Amino acid sequence: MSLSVVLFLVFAVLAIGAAIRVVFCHRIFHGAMWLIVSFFGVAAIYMLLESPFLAGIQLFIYIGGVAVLTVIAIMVTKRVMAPNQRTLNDPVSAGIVALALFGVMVWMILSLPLPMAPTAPVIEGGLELLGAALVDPQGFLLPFEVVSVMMLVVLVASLYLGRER
Amino acid sequence: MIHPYALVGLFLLVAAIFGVAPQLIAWYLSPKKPSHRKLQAYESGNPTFGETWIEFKPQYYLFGLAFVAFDVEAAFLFPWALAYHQLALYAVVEAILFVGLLGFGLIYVWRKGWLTWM
Amino acid sequence: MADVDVIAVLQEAIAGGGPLWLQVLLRVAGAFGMALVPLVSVVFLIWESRKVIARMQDRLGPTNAGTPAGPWAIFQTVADAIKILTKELIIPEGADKVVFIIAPVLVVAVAIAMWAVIPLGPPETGLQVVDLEIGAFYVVAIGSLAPFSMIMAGWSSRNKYADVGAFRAVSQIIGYEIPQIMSLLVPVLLAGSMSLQEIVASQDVAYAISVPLVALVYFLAMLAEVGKLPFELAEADSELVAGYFTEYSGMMFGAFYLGEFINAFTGSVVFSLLFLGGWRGPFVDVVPWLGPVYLLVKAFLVFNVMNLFWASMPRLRIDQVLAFNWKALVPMGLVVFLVVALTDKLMWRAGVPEGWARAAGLLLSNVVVGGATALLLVWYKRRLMRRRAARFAPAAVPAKAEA
Amino acid sequence: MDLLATVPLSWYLILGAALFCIGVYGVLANRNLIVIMMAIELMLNAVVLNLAAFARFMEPARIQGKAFAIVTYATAAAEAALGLALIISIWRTENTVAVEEIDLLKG
Repeated sequence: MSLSVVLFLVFAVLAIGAAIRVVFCHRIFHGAMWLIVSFFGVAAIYMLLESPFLAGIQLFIYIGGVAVLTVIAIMVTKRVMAPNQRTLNDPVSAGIVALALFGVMVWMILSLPLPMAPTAPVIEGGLELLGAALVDPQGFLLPFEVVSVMMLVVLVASLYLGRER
Repeated sequence: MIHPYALVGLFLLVAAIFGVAPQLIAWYLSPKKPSHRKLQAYESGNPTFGETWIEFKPQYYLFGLAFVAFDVEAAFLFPWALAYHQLALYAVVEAILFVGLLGFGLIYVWRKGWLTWM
Repeated sequence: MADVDVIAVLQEAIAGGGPLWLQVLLRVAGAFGMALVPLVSVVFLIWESRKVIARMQDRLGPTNAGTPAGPWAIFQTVADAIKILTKELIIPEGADKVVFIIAPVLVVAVAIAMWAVIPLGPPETGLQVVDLEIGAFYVVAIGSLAPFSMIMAGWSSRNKYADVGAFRAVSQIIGYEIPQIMSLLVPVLLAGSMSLQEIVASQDVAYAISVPLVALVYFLAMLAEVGKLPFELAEADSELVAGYFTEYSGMMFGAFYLGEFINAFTGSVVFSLLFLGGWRGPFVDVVPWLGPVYLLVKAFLVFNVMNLFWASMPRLRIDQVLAFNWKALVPMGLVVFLVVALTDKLMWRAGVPEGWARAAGLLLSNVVVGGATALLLVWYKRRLMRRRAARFAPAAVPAKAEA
Repeated sequence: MDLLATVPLSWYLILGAALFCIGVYGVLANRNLIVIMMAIELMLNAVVLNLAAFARFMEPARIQGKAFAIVTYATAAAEAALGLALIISIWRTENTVAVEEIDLLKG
């Protein structure tokens, strides 16, 4: 086995194991901590895919933003979920649905003719191209500005919902 | 030739070692004589009363929300700033629009007083 | 003869050839060496800042009274480190043990992890672990992990003071990340690269001279990020015991103390790299090994400006800290970022040559923005005073009752 | 040492599928709204992982995959922020974050 296969397996097991701990957590704060571990594992997978920018964004938006927000939400609503309360609703049928979905997905993935190795090496300066494409009217200008509108909505709406009354 | 990303991983490992090593040394060297009084929470000498995990004002949460909006904005500006030298003037105007919309939102919530600590 | 061979093989391995095990060994040694730089510097800087702050406050600071800590107690920090290693590690009864133990490990690891991309000297000295093409972004991304050690410490301690301290620290740190990133984007934009080595190389005119307002915003945000006074309210020893690490003792407490100083020093180094020209200085192109000296001297000066604040400022309240961020630094960061981007692009269109001419234009734009801000503040203060006067004047009392 | 002997694409996709299905399970089975939000984040993370893997394997010379990925990130962050804001405001009025106890629409 080459080093990249070993690293992939290590980080994949880390990400999946931590994700399982998230959905089965008894104490929700621990769930949030495992969520961060899972995100970190996926960030390492991005490094294996040779896109450090996505790994950085994973740390920056997911861990630094979303996970922090989740932890704050947990600490604000702390009292309502005592650690020994029942946390799952009907785990058996949900498990059957999830496993069936996973089976179908794996079957589809394995039946597709997918490449074993990348067709070409990553290009130098891909990030600069991305930056230029984001403001290019023929490229991703519309999504770029829509993201700005979306963030405006997030800022105003969420502060409206959470304001002191 | 070692891949540069492998070096980042190596350095993170070294950083983790530097984080763990002092604790291990201290654990080996330090005396271990726990007692009930010693293990109580330091809350000004009194035994802790009520629920220890107090709830916080949702106000703290508002600033977290505002942070996420600007966080995402900044993440988009990184590739833009990288490509800045090859961009024309209209691309800068687009970025001004991009940031300006969120700036407008900031001014709005400011005027509404939702950023004021109560 | 054998000696010559060893040197040749080593040189080959450094250049990226030769046997793999030797390369890996060299890289591991290099990583350990780089990680030791902040630790060794901090041992000196803790002593130095204690001494300097003591002098500012008309005290003597550590002296070698009774202990063999060297002249002027120069080995005081070493003695403290040895002492703290032998102190009992107390884990309180109610604590969540695993999280409680991970938090101090994480704080040191995150503080050191930033040093992977920091170039201590010019490329030919090789004093950098890896020149990542997203170096500046790496610093930001690793920095965004910092709140977690605080949350974990505060939550796991089962102590109200620790909880409150953690919450304050987190809302402060995540808020001040925004102006920090906005002002960090300006060097990235002007250099056209996120590699810290290239940002340093592009500073023919240090960015602190061409865009001083951005440097100011970055410095203030950094001050809050590392939790120095006047933004020290996460610890607030007079009201919250010690903030989020109240329950920690022995080396676990030491880890937080160490992490705080490493963060302050790393912040100074990054500030020097981004705005003060990093390792650049006279004669570096002749003697490349002068580079690290210049960088460390600059970082030392920045660190001492922080000490100046530390020794002389009172502590702000939480509402003041958050208001200063969201109502002053964030708008300022956004405006100055856009103004710099627009001015530079307009000058490029007008054909202003790179170098001093561009820098002068950017400086002018910064002065204009700074002046406008000052005028706005003066106008705002006048209006505030007028309103206050109107409210407290006797004639205004019926009007107030009416409203 | 063959560092660049890469892992086949299907492995990345199976990892993504696994994360997605764990997320689905979390959404279906959990009672706590905040855990449900975390499970949704896992699902979106799996989506971005798929996008990044396809971008690396199928068209490494272009940037479409990365552009899609970061827009998905923005969407995920927006979803998390608004969702958690809703949860907080529900918690303020109902004082619960358990899904079956929230019955505001029953009237």
